[in-house]
Amino acid sequence: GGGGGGGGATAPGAGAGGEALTLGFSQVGAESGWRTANTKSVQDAAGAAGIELQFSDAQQKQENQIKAIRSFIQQRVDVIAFSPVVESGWDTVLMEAKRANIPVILTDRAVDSTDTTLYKTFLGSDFVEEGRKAGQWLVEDTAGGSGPVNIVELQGTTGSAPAIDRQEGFAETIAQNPDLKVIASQTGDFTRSGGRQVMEAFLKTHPDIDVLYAHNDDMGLGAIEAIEAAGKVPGTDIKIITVDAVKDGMQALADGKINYIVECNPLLGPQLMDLVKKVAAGEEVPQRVVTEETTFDTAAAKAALPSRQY
Amino acid sequence: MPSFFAVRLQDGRLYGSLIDILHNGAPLALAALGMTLVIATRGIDLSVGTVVAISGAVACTWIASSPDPASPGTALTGIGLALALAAALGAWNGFLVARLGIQPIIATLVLMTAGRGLAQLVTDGQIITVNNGFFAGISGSALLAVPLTVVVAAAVYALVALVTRRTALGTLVEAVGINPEASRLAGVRSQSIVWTVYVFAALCAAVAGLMISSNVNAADANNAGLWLELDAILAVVIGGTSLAGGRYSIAGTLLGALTIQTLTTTIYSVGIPPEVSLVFKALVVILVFLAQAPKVRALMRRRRRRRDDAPPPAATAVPAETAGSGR
Amino acid sequence: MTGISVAFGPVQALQSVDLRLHPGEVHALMGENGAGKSTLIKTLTGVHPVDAGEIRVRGEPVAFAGPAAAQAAGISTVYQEVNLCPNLSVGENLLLGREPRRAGRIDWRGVRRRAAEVLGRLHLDVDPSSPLGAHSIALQQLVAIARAVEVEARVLVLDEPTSSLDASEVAELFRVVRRLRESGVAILFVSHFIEQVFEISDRMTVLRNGRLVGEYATADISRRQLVSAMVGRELEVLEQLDRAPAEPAADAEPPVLAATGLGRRGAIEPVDLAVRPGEVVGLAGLLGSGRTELARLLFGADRADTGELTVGGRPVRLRTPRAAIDAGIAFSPEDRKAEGVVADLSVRANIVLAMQASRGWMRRIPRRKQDELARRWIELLDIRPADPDALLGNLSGGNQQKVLLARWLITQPRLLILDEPTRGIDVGAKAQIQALVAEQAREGTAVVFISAELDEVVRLSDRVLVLRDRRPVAQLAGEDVELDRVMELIATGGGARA
Amino acid sequence: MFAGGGLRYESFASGQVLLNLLIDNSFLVVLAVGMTFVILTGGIDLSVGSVVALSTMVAAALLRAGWSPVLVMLVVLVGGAVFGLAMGAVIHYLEIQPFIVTLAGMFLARGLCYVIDLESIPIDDPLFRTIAQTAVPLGGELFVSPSVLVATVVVAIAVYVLHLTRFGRTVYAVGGNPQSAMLMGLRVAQARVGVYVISGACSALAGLLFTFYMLSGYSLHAVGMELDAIAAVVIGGTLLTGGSGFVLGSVLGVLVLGTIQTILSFEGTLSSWWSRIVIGLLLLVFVVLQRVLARRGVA
Ligand SMILES: Nc1ncnc2c1ncn2[C@@H]1O[C@H](COP(=O)(O)OP(=O)(O)OP(=O)(O)O)[C@@H](O)[C@H]1O
Ligand SMILES: Nc1ncnc2c1ncn2[C@@H]1O[C@H](COP(=O)(O)OP(=O)(O)OP(=O)(O)O)[C@@H](O)[C@H]1O
Ligand SMILES: [Mg+2]
Ligand SMILES: [Mg+2]
Repeated sequence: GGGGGGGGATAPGAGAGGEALTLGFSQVGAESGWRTANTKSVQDAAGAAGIELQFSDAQQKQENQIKAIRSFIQQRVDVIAFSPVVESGWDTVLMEAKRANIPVILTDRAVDSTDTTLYKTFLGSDFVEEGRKAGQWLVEDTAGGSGPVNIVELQGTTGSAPAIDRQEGFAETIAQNPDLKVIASQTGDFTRSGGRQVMEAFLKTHPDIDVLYAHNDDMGLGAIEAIEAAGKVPGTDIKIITVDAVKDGMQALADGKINYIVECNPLLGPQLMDLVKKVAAGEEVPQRVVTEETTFDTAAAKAALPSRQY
Repeated sequence: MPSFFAVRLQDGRLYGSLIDILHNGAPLALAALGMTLVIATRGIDLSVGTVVAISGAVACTWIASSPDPASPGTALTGIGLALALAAALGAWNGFLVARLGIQPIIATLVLMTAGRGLAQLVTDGQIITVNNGFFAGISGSALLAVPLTVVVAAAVYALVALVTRRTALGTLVEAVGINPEASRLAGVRSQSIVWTVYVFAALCAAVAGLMISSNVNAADANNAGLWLELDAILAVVIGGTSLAGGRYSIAGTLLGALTIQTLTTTIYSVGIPPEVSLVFKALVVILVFLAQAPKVRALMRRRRRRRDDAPPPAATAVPAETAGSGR
Repeated sequence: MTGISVAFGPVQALQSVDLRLHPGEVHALMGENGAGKSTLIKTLTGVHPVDAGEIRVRGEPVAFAGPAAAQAAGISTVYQEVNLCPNLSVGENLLLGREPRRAGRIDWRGVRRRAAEVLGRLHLDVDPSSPLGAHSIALQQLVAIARAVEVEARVLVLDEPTSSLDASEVAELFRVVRRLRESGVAILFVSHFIEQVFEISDRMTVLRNGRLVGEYATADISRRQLVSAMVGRELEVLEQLDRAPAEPAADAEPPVLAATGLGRRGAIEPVDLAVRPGEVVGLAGLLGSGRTELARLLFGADRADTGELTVGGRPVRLRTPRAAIDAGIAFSPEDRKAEGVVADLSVRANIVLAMQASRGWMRRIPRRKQDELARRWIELLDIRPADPDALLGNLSGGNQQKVLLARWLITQPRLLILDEPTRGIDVGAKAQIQALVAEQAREGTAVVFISAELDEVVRLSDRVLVLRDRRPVAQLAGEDVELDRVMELIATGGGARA
Repeated sequence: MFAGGGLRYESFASGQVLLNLLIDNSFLVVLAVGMTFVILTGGIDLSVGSVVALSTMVAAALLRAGWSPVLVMLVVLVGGAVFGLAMGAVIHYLEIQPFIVTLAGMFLARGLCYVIDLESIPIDDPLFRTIAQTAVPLGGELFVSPSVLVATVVVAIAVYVLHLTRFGRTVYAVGGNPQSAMLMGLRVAQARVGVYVISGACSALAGLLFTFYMLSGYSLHAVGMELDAIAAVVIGGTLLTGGSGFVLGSVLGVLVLGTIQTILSFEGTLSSWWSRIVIGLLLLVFVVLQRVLARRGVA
């Protein structure tokens, strides 16, 4: 393996055969159900593939992630994978990894390094594309409709990559139809509470909301509570589009409270382990691997729900 | 044209922006109430936000994992568990501060850090959704058309006001905060008072946590109550209580909490873009404090004295100002 | 200073007061507790702004922005309560803000040398690098004086500098003051010790209730005239001063509190002491002789390393003040600012604090009862302003002391430990308090009485325990309790007991 | 604790791991130094984390706009100091509690980040990159980053100022008893405002070090870092009430926090929540340890 055995420093008690690969994985944190599912998928897949996993949680801090990667380098793991907290500022530490001959795989979020040799591949969703898919459904759904459509948007955490990209993709797509207008947009911090509180305020200041676009299911679910409290019927009076497709969201979709969900798949584990084995063996891998993702409407949700794991 | 001030009846419950402020402000008001007493003893409690998360996590996990997740009995047990655990956590803080003599900010930082992990451990990192009518009722039901959250918060305020007024607790808390050594020499059981206020603060936070998770019928261990401690401290200070301990004002804290919530709701309502909302919040906080600062008021008074001699108290100008910016 | 008026809200602390201070004189500022002496001084140095009036220094009108400006203009001040930084060393406190420097940085060796020099001038034997907070309030007071004397100022203001000092320190201080006077410094001096005032001052200004009564040359006025000028009427209580209210000790009764071998390492060596009901036991000794330490051990404020205590014949362990209070012991500490006053609470709340604490927070003393207690003791001790709602921190030093006494007297303790209860109290009130102590004793309370004023100790006590260098030296009882005898023991140690 | 780590993980106790502790925490050291000044006067500065973020943002944005890197550094440092000056002036002259003023400062600085740009801004200025990637050899295989040197100098200056200048002694006096300090005729205003200027400047400097570390500006950088700084100072033995404490203690506090992080990253099997719980517990261990030592010191 690429520079592996050099230090020979596998964690104590590894025991099982000298050839077990070690993967250092630095996770963003545990800030959402999506993220937890993502973590679990990675852990399970590593176990199944017989890869030893060094897991480190960065508590949403880039500096912690950099520290973790440095310590992976020191421990001379075979492959490093991480979900960057933020796009910028990875060059230094990635350079160190490169110097130590440890291949790096990005998951979930990209980095904006101009030097693409710093990492082997990027495995993850395309947030802009997710926004586009959400917008596309709305464009189609309202095609041939009469009069303006008032949209409110629940953004993710201000400044976070998914929030920026999902807003961008959505805005760019609905621009096709001049009737579609975002009349209010506010951050709900990706949380149910935030979604509920912001939606409550929207409902009071804008009596004529037709569509809600939420950057994740959780905010959408919170908003549903607010819509119901206001005496309106979610999914009917106000159409709801969200992103993620976690179990609770799918349930709401199946119940008709949400109209459309763009999937953002957290179960990257198996795909990641394949890539790990390949790069460790020195095989060529594509620069970009997009997660297999789909979209759901009510019927699809009903079908998918029983086998939904997260 | 909907008005910021319009209040109507909807499904037997008052409905309107003002009601939202009260309803959404109730958890903050409660957390700030506990914080007021802690601060009065020269302490500070950074763990309230974490306790919020723990109490929601414990209650929801209990309910969701019980064989009968929809029954009121399950909900009650869950609530009881959450409160009991919170009391224990408060006692833990009290132990570190009163017995071991660790500085409050760092003693409660321990729980602030570890507690969120504890909450995630309980929920296994998932958002636990519950479907329990009784539990949903904590925030969803109303008493005489007033949301239950508002009723509960008001009742706790009234109770604390009564207890601190009718018993000697208020005075003794202040004495401990103003001069701990003199209080000790006067025979005040400062240790048990300190324990009491930390336990009370944790209980308040737990109730706030139940409200927050009932509001969305889910427990979010990672985000529930995040940074709530800062808002609570801010509310206490807006209310005129000094962080140096000693004299405190319960009514002031209530006003402070409502001011903060009004500000938040206003930001959502008038459509201030998220990227400038923090700057806006900062400016309002600065303005509120400038208006309240005794120094500034003295200056204003001196200038005004020449013209007329009845300066309006600045504190009452606060809600008026924020309300005025709603349309 | 002419026509000075200062008001704190509704309280008119000073009204149109004049004060003239000449170079090379010691000028005494006299008045009862709360007359406005400290306020006048703080006005002079720019702590409080004046509402009306004018301050001139050498004919030039000035308005100091604060103590720093006053200091720069050559006015050096010792304020009433010790105002130093307990967290810093003695040496630093002496020189803070004017440390010797070399190449822009503080020359610590120079600081130590200079501090030792200044302390030496007042014949103080303390380690300049020890933290100030570890020392008794008396020593802190001396450090504050040393600090003020250290700058070669043109005006030296001393607000009750001698309140916790004993005779030898006072003598030392006066030596310094005389030397300064000779070199042309103007000295403003506040004290409630009439004798000291007559000993040192050249002229005096008398205030009453914030108003000027008059200016007198010390030589032209008798003690009696001075007191009536301060008080505003003839004062019979003065005559009572000479009456010794000593009651014969009832030897038969078991002691309220008995200590055998009570001691604490580094603070005080083992002491045997028994106090019987109705008995006043005085503790006599010099500054730092360990009186306060002993009192704190008796009250459980500090924990004893050795020895046993019995209360009413039963052995007890006093681990906390609370335990002592439950055993019927009360303790009024010497350092009232740090250990007694709860500044931001009202006079009423301060008076009932100890009583309330022992009842627990559940059983609040009814408001009516609180008012009644507060009113009665405000009247009895003549606390001014006679407003139970005033914040204690806003009262003058002497009045604060009275409130603290009231706090303990209303708990009707079996043993009352008073550490310097008359510190900073004016003549009239001092007599009142002495009478009160005597009366408490007559009613059966045991009293331990500490005062820097030996006179007072001797006059009040049935028995005197003399301490020296934190060791008990002797106990005197009955006829032996006599000023000369006590002084001799303090000075020589006697060698009688161990 | 460190020895324990060394026993448990083979490569833990190597010299470079120790140095990495410094490399990874140099910005926190600088922050803690500034915070020590503030806390010594009995104040507190909650804005430091946000000022760090703002500094990274301003630096990145100005570099993107083509400013010269040296000028950018100057602007950032002066900006931080001015920000601190404004807060200090409000605290002292308008007598508003430091907690609140700096909390408003925290909101303001973070808010300004968003106003500058929501997205992260990469830095590819050659000077910044060079500084970021330079390793200063210490002989053997050991090396440190330039940031460590900067932090060391800052600590040295702070020790000098606190112990050898009148300003420093006034800081202690004000913390011990502000009323007394005023009556003693000390320059209280200078000290009370000054510490916030220092803290502001230190935050900006820490922001620059952070920028070298990250080579990016981002509005969500350093969230909650003020708590780390305060914790470091308090673990280092400084009293929050003011008047007592040492800069070197704060440095030790930073190293304690860093060690906790390092232990965690070496224990690579902890789930996210167990990491948090372990951080809390280790924090507790250190705090209690410090408390016991302090008590023994007094007795
Ligand atoms: N900050 C303040 N706020 C309100 N009242 C005050 C304040 N300071 C002093 N006073 C009042 O002013 C009056 C004069 O007080 P001052 O301290 O000058 O008396 P004093 O003559 O020094 O008495 P003492 O001999 O007891 O020290 C008192 O009635 C006191 O209560
Ligand atoms: N922790 C300490 N470290 C150093 N010296 C101390 C400490 N505690 C007390 N002292 C010194 O011990 C001596 C005894 O103090 P104590 O207060 O009992 O004296 P005292 O007889 O009450 O005299 P006075 O109250 O008049 O100063 C004092 O000189 C004091 O400075
Ligand atoms: Mg006075
Ligand atoms: Mg004494």
